[in-house]
Amino acid sequence: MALNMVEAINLALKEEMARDDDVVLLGEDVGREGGVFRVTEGLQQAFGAARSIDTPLAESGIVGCAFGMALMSLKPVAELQFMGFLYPAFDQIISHIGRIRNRTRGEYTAPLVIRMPYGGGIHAPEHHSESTEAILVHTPGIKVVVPATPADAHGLIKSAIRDPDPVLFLEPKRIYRAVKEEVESGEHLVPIGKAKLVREGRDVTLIAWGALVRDAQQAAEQLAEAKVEAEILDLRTLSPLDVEAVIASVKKTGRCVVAHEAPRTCGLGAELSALVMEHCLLDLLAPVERVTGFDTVMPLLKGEHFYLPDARRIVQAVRKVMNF
Amino acid sequence: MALNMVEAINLALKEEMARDDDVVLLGEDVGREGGVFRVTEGLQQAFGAARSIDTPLAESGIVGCAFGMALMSLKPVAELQFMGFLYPAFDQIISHIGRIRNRTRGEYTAPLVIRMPYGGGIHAPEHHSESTEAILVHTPGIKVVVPATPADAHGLIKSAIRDPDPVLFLEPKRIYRAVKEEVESGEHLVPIGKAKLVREGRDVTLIAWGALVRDAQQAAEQLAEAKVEAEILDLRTLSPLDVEAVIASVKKTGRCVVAHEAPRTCGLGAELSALVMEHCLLDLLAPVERVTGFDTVMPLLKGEHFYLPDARRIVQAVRKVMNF
Amino acid sequence: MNFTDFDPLKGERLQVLAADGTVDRQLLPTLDEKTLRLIFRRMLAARLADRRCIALQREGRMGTYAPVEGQEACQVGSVLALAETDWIVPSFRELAVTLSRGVPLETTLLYWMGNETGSRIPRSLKILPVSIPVGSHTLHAAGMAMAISYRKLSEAVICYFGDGATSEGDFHEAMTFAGVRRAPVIFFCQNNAWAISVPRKSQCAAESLAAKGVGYGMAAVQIDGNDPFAAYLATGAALERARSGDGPTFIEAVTYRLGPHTTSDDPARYRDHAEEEKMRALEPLVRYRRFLAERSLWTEDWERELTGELEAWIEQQIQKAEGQPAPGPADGFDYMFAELPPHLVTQKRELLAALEEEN
Amino acid sequence: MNFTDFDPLKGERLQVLAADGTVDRQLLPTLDEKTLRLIFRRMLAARLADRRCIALQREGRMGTYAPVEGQEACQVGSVLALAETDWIVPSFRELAVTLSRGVPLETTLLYWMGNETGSRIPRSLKILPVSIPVGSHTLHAAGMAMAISYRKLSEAVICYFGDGATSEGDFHEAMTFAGVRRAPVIFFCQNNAWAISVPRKSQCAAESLAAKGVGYGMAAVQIDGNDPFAAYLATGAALERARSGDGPTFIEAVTYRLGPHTTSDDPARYRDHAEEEKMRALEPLVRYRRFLAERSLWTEDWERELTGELEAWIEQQIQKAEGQPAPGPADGFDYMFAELPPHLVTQKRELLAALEEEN
Ligand SMILES: Cc1ncc(C[n+]2csc(CCOP(=O)(O)OP(=O)(O)O)c2C)c(N)n1
Ligand SMILES: Cc1ncc(C[n+]2csc(CCOP(=O)(O)OP(=O)(O)O)c2C)c(N)n1
Ligand SMILES: [Mg+2]
Ligand SMILES: [Mg+2]
Repeated sequence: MALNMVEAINLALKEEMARDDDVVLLGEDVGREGGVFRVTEGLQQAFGAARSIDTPLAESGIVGCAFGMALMSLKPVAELQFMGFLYPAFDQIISHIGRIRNRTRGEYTAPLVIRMPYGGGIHAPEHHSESTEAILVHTPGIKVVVPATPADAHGLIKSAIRDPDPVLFLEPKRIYRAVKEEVESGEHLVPIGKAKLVREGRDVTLIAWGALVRDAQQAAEQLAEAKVEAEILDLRTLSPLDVEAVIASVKKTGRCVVAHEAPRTCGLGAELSALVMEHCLLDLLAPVERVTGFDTVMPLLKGEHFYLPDARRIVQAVRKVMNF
Repeated sequence: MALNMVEAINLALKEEMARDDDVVLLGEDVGREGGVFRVTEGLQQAFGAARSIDTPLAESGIVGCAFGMALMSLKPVAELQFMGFLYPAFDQIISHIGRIRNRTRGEYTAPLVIRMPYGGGIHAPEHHSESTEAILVHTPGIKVVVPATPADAHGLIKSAIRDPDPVLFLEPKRIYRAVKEEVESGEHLVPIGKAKLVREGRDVTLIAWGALVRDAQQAAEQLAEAKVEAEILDLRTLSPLDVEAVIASVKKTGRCVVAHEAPRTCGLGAELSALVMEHCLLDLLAPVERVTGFDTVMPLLKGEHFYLPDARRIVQAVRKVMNF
Repeated sequence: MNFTDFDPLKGERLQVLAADGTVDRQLLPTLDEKTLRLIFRRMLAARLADRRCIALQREGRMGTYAPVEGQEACQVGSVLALAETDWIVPSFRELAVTLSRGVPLETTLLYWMGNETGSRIPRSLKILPVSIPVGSHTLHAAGMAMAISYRKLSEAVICYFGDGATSEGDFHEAMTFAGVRRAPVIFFCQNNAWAISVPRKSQCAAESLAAKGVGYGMAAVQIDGNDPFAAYLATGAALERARSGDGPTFIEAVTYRLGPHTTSDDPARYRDHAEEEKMRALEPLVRYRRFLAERSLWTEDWERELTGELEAWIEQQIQKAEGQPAPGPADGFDYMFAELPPHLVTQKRELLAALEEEN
Repeated sequence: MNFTDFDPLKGERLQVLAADGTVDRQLLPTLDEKTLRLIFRRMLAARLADRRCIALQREGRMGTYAPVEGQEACQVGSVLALAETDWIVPSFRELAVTLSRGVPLETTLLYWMGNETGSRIPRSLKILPVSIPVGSHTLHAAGMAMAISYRKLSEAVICYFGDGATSEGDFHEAMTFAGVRRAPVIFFCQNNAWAISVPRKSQCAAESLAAKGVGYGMAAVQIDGNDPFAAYLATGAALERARSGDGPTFIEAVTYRLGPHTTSDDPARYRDHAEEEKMRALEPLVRYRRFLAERSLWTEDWERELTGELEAWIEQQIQKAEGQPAPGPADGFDYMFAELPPHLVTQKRELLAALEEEN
């Protein structure tokens, strides 16, 4: 089937709910409405209101209750309406969800998924465009996954639901409906923790995830015209990082550009940059370049284009590392 | 006066409250009790219950109300009892406090301070020992300050209170009472945004803040015996970073070790490492080493010593960069 | 108006103006004709501007917008009771509030058009900009009221939010803090029956939201939210409490969102058109027109004239807003701190250089 | 026991056993002598173990500890009403709860001694470990109860927390979710008059915390928290509601923390000794002793014997706890995920190597 990312996640949720009665959806407007982005469309109709729960408007409540359900061995899939509304739930994530297996020495676990649309580029209102994945990556005990294509979204959310540990699943809403792609239904699982080599190249490694993978691809095409062959890694999992894949690529190319929408300082780009230096210093032909959002408030829609990294800025960064 | 850090902050608060009626304290147990660490001791008695407010037990409430007070041009100094209880208030910080000046184009500002004890090493209960400064440093629109000595604590909190922008003031509780130091009372201000060169050396730059500055000093002494001269930078302000001071030192020494208690991945060490590479790649004789907490849950007291970086681990890291 | 006369725990609700335009003469506040007409004018202005906003969004001239249609009465009525020195803390659906307070329509348009200038509302107007994170701003109102107490001023604060917002932890903490501190704040809940697709009853199991008041030791009342007089009276009584040191009040105004949640929303997905039809019969303008007509304060001609006048003003405000320059690349940096820190100096320089190069 | 007979909004409070040891015969539950004595035994066990914990902390053999003295009655009474299949979600001051549920004292000691094994309580005991972040665990209880509903089981969940916890947003959201979902959960608030140094009245302006129930559409009752029978009855009635699909119940047990907040706390800084003296006269063991003696179920000799037996058991549990190996360096890594991810493999290896080198 050719599906866009919304449809692909919807299909995966449907398949997992059919496969396993313990999978229960909850969140604001996920039930009757099918989610403001329609990711859970039709699932309440198909599986009943007890399995696709329209909750009160309270994010800590959604995540804290999902945790309680997970303690009872359900596999809740909670939706936060936008990443900008993750923060009221952050305490439950950092103080409980990420800790329970360790603190009880495995007696209790939290096999849950928290989904949320994230990122900019759709001219959304204030607070609806931010990317704060680094905060989650800094949080011990959780996994953080970001798909960049419909097929990966399908295979990754299924893996996330089946994962015995908590997974934060960030959906790049800019590309929710950007492309359709052939998606294998059924037992098509994409492993968590493995980056994807999207494009091979010898000159520079571009690391991206989510919506920016497409920008990296555009950049690579432009660069190819100038005879610069970029290799692209789509991280897919941000925590735990596929450090091996990063090292292998940078050791080959000797140059690295990381792109993310989040603010620069203490973003995931910093971690990747540090890792690259730690493992590949002697292979490096130039410092790792970070193409990121600024350390400012994300502008409202009229200023969004100043803020968001794009192919142009990636190309610029590549030029810089090529000419170091 | 020779004061420890608790006394130094207490003195500074007292002086600022005497100087400016708009300075109001609020938090759990800050009033009658004077705070669980006694940092606000005697201030309710001196200035009245309206200026040192015992709030209900609710962190988002404390910070959200402090923000409301700041909007009315008061200068609230809110206390969070431990950094482990910062998270319920994080939404107010990232969604409102860090944004208000920008989103209103300067019409409204948030001249407030949020103080909290942080870090490990005092055998405190679960959730009482974490260091998540990187999350704050990643948050646009706020400043993050950490003193490492009583005199700096005094001068920095005064600057924080007078700062026209919001300041998160992290107090390394391990050294709250560790040393007494001569503290100048009165108009003794330590500038925000400036690191302190604690020790000069030619071989390696040690970057630390808070309690670990002392461990860095111990390490430097041990290293000196082995004829390795370490330079120590106490960052003092974590956001905005004193990048200039970092670059100047690493350009001189060619080697750098960063130490922090927080988990390694996406910690502030990563940012410093990335910055150093960006600015000093050609001066670097070895990759920047990070001496950090692990990407695990902070252990309870019996395992704390496995987790916390110390002089021994710093020395080890220096050996590594010296022998790269 | 006496709060004890309308006990939410007994299911009582304050209503002055019924849907059929009749009034409870005992309760009717004494307002002069000019004011009675002003109420209509303000409600109509909001209604017309609101519909124009939706159209602008459809035409791609504005971003997502949250319409107010159906909720004009409680917004206009409550603001009418305020003094100019009282502070207003709105949520995101308060077009009738901001217009009543005197915020230029141009400014509000700019906000929804995605220009930060739309949140730069002069301090002197004593109204905060839109707050998107649901419920979070109730704490700001509580804190502002605490500052007012601290300064021993006679101002008060009114905070607007929806039924859904009452589920958020921040709302609870705001009510708790305000209650304990006896802060001069009015929590004005517009229960418009829906929080996007979630009906009021799925938000909370209590019979009424006003029932929450007792749990915070706070006066609370449920009012007909489509009745501007009820809002005016309840707000006035709450202000009296605030100014005399009796602390906060919770007002639940039962109203209805006649339009979509925002311009991105399709209510047909979650509610019957029949419900909307039923609620339309109860909406504020219809009943208020009847009330005015009964007093010979309304004619079709007058409304036509007024409409023309307001529409011209709206167009002019739209033109002004569309004539405003978009925020420039430097703006995002220059307002981050009182003084631009070095890393932002660098980032700003890089952006400006890159844009230069591009052109 | 009927909740409507004890309306918190009328200031009513359920009490069966008065401070002088007399009982309300109409309300007294029919419990056999063994059970009546068991209640005493459990309260005494908690009292003795609690005091021993304080001593251990003073001797440096334990970390910070939160004493339960004064609150034994409502803990023992409520657990007595539970079935073994009901889940318990404690806060951090529930020694009498954990002992009553059968959690080995050794385990609880290990927790406060700073050993993670102390939170590894077998799932079969159906009690979660300590939760430190105040109020946050009320949501877990709500979610667990939602899971029980989903699975159509007849289990219920009881969640313990303090008066201070009711100010947290999470408490509000837990009450809201449980109310709307009609989840089989009992919110058991031990109002022990203080949250560290903050008195109950500074926490919330409501007359009683139980008054909050109505705002969530939830049955709520205030009980004498130093009366085990009141706790037993209220919990039993709440369980009945839970099991018959009537949803959650809020119980406010009015009790008193006789000791310090934790071993780090000095109550003399914030409350008069006279208050403590006054409250000591109302404490549970004194009155329960009188009650038993009245029925010839208590003698000094019996208590002396019981005390000896319990003290021996406590010493043995301490020895067992102190005999447990401290957590090793690998433990912190091995339980982070079902499968150790590569970066933790590296970090673990580095730590183990460094420790090796050290020795
Ligand atoms: C914290 C938070 N969560 C979710 C959202 C997304 N959202 C925006 S409005 C809304 C519903 C609000 O309902 P209500 O409080 O009743 O106000 P109304 O929209 O009806 O005026 C939601 C879920 C948000 N803006 N903030
Ligand atoms: C979220 C959070 N904030 C602050 C604290 C610090 N703290 C621990 S116990 C406590 C007081 C709790 O009072 P209450 O809920 O009445 O329970 P009690 O201690 O009286 O049993 C505080 C402030 C905490 N553990 N968690
Ligand atoms: Mg609503
Ligand atoms: Mg208490």
